[in-house]
Amino acid sequence: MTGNYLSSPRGLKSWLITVDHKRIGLMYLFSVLFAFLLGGIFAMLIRIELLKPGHNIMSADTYNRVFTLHGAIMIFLFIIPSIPASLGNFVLPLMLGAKDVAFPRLNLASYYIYVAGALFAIAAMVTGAVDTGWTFYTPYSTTTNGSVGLMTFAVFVLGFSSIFTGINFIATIHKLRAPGMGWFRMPLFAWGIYATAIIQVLATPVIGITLLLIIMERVFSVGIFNPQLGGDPILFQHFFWFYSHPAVYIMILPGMAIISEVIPCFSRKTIFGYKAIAYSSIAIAGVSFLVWGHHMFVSGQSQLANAIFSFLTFLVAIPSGVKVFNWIATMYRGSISLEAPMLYAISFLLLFAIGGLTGLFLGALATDVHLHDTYFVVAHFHFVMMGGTVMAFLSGLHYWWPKMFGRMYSEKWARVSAALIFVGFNVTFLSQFVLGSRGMPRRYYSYLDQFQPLHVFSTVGSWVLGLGFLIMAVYLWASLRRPMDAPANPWGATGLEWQTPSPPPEHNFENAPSVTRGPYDYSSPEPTSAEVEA
Amino acid sequence: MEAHVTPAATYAKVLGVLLALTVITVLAAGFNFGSWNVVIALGIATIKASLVALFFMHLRHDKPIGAVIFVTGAATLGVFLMICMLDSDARTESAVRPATRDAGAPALSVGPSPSAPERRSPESRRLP
Amino acid sequence: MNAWIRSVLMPVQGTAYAARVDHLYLFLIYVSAFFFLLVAGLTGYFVIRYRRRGPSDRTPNLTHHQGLEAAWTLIPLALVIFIFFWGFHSYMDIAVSPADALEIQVTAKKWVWQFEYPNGVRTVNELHVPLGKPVKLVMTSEDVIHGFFVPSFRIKQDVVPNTYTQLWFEATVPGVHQLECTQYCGQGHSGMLANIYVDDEKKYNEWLATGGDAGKNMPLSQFGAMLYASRGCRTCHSLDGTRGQGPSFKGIWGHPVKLSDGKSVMVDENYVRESILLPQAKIVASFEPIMPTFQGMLREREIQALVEFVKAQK
Amino acid sequence: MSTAATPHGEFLQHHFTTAEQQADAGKIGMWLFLVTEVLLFGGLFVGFAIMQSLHREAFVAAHHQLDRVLGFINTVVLLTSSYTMVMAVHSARTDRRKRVVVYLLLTLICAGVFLGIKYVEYSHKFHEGLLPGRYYSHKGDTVPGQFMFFSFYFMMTGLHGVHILGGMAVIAWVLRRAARGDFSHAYYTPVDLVGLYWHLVDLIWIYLFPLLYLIK
Repeated sequence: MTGNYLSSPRGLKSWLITVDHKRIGLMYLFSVLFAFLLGGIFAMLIRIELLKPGHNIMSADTYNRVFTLHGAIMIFLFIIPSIPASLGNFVLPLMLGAKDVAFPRLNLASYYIYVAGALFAIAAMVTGAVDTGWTFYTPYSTTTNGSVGLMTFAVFVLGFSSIFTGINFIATIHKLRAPGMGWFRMPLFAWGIYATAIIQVLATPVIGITLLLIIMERVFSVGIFNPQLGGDPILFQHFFWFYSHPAVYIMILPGMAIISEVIPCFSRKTIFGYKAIAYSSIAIAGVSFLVWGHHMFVSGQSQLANAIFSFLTFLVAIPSGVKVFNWIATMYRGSISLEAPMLYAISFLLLFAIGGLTGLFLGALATDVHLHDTYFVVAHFHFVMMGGTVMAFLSGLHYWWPKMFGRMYSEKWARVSAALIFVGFNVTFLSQFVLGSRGMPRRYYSYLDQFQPLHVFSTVGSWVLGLGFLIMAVYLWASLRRPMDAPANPWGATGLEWQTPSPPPEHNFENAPSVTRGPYDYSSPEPTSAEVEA
Repeated sequence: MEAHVTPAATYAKVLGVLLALTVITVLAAGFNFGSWNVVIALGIATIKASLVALFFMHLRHDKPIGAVIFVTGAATLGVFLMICMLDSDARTESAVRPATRDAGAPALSVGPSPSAPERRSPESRRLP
Repeated sequence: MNAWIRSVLMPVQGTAYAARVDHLYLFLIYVSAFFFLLVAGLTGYFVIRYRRRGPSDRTPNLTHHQGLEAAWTLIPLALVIFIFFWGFHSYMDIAVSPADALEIQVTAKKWVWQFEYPNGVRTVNELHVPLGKPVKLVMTSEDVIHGFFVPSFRIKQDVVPNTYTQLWFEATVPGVHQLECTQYCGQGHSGMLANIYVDDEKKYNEWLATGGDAGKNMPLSQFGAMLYASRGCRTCHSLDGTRGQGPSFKGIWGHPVKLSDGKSVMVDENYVRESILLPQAKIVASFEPIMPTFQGMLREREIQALVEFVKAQK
Repeated sequence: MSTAATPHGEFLQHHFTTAEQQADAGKIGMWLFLVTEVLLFGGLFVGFAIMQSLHREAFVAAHHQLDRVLGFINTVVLLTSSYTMVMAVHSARTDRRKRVVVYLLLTLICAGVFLGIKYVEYSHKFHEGLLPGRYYSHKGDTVPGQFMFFSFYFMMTGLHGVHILGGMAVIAWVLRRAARGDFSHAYYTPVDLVGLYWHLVDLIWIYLFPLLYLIK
């Protein structure tokens, strides 16, 4: 056996110019984790400032910048690239039995464009920052001071990174599946990534042009979004949400994709309703383009559009519900063990259920009018994004960690941290549903005294949450200092990525695999979906 | 690699049709067809675009995946355009807009303006 | 049970419409509770009942079940369509205002609410409405987008520059209700609050006839303190020396302040008065010229009261 | 795995098995990229459509400032360049290597002419004070709001012009490779993909021309 991908070829330069999807995946992983840390620090600062009404640790002006940076960093630098570009990059070609993605150099370009975008964002941060909120609503964003131009340009650049990843994955899934792997023998992770990539390709260019228009508006006063010049600020919201609503599915679909891998593995049972889960991913991608107007129910959008968008919004609940029921049915009569990946998967199920169900309140017109722009929306969004995507990301991270680094982590500490994160998360955000229902608007620097007890509750929750992540950082770091002892297939999983050593060799497989059976063949005597040809 | 190689003469014919359609669209712009003006201009443009896509971009004889991707993209744009138009029309029909201040060169101050026109003097607030 | 849930989760029902919204809200609470318990219950039960007993566990090869899958697709579909119609139906109640509604003009700007009544009375950050009468608000903004939100009425509408948006309600609970800005609008966003006073018609008419001169019988400094809180001064000018969007009032009286053009000016009656009416005339160094003018919105006695109030901030 | 089994295996990357697989992947990638271009321009088209419906008279009045003849000539030039581009691809497929070079060169020249005419148009507009947004200083407007037409005119033709420039760069790149003799019926993916991109740039102009120059 030749060396693994981590050690050969050697040297920093070999990493910087690598076109190996595994290495690019790792570089993405560490970059998004750094972004997560940065966004997380801003989140903690927000919660501390909100401990009591009025000035605590920062001025209103600083607060506005901090919550904007929290949102922009978490969304554009962390959660959009998190699963697809890091875990997806690493795992997808392995799962398909391919040697690499279709366009390895484009993949590397995507990473460096991400880095460039991040540098622009940091430049925006240090040159006056941005106080618009991550939504950049006009005319506020076109009239306020600060580095709005630089920040929007950063997001524009990051969009290209996302588009290139999407193009790469679609071409890879179409053309590089191992011999014998038909569309319906693909792991569901690949289906989820495929649906995600469709949205990345179709929606991202629109945010690109929207942000360019903001820059144009600031530099030239072109007028399109400026009400004083005959433009239409509500049109900006259409432009923005045409991308940003599908974008939340760019964030959640890969999470769902991970859950579809982890639950069968730790239940040691065939996935229930494979085709339903696969098609529901595509259905979500399709419907996601038709519901953006539910962000605009009180914006002054026409009532006709409100009615249409409300109806279409409810349709998107169905494929999500189908997935949840299928995952639960997969556990029925399984052989369930609760290692860290499965703990996070179960956290995902419970928290995503709450996130999804509270979406019903926001889809229905009458209740949305009351709850719009309140903490209820903040809580709903965090349940779906953090309770959903981040839990799934952590599940996938723990699931594939041995594959990526060839080392196991401390299972005991992983469980402690999973428990702390679950409890801390609920304390932080369940209270915000109540705050929102009672009329606490979002993006408030200060608030009425009556809301204080729940804010204190929420802030204390954020400390528990932070402690959970701190523990995770420690035991994951510690695992990297251990000898490489992870077996090729520590969880007894099917799927081609487990048929190669941990960590995999430079070109993924010693021998090109071919597939003769469906995925998730856990019910057969031999837990393997593929035979490796000699 | 693809079985079908389009003869060079076909490309020349397509170019001829494209040029002819360009002349037609300019000529048509000389007449006023009322609300049909836009439909005619964009209709001709769409015919031209289809010719370019089908022949020059080989969608007619290539594997269908390219066409599927392209049509999906165009349809997405169509949805975007239609819903934005629908909402814009519905809003402008129902709403009365305050006078647009877009005469000539754009006014640039958008922030809170110190010279906000006064609607009433303080005295007039008191009723008899 | 219902009343208890409502009292924990929702503010007072200040309109009949609020009660209708709360019906749907409660229904959704029950639906959510049901499905959440279903998901959590099944997950918990399966995790315990089917826990791994050993490496040789065998599991059945259950791949799909058409009846089950149809059920969990179609039943939720029917349910969400039902919810859509319910939400839409209730929403139509506030979509169109009654023809006989009392019309009040609302102008939002950073970071105050201005109201103008049919007889020309104008108020800042306080809206007076009669009890049990439909009130229609015609709203526009002078700068960025703001959001008009009254939690106890369950109504909300963005206020957009260069466009009139509308909103109507019929208050059924007398007393003070909170109005909040819900569309992020900058530094003073969280201070852009106002009170809505719901009074019976007689009291409302009396108030309207006197032009809302509430401080008529108050001593000047006390009246000034009230205006400081109600007219939005508080949003930007602190009393304890904290730097806000505008200079703090603490200890400025009788001292010179440095202006942005390098000159300085003595804080006296004339300077404070000028700063209220022509705020752009003299800007204190290191502050932005962002204060809106109050010309035409304050009575002479109100200005005097505010001057007295500033004078009192040692 | 051996790459020597196919002719021109030197262009087959290690992670593909056959040249056809590589070419197909390239095409899928290119079409996806073109779709992103369609939606990027699409945003401007949607903005134009809505602003035009809100300020119809201003837009009609403003568009009279454009020179239809120059617009027409540019359309002809661009359509012709599309033809020469497709002939370059055709020549590569039929192994006429010299012609590939000639047709690519012709395409490049057409692109240059297009930009030259655009330069004439732009400098005329600048001279008249028909500049985007706040720099608009044209005298004698009859309808208020005409500046917004020119905001869109410059954004749309400007973005399109940037794409022409990008197209010229990649055409020059395949031209160099064609001159080196890289392309044949077995391997012509780069010419093919650059061709697809160039036709898309043409296709966008096909819509821009009537929308900007001929609206009523």
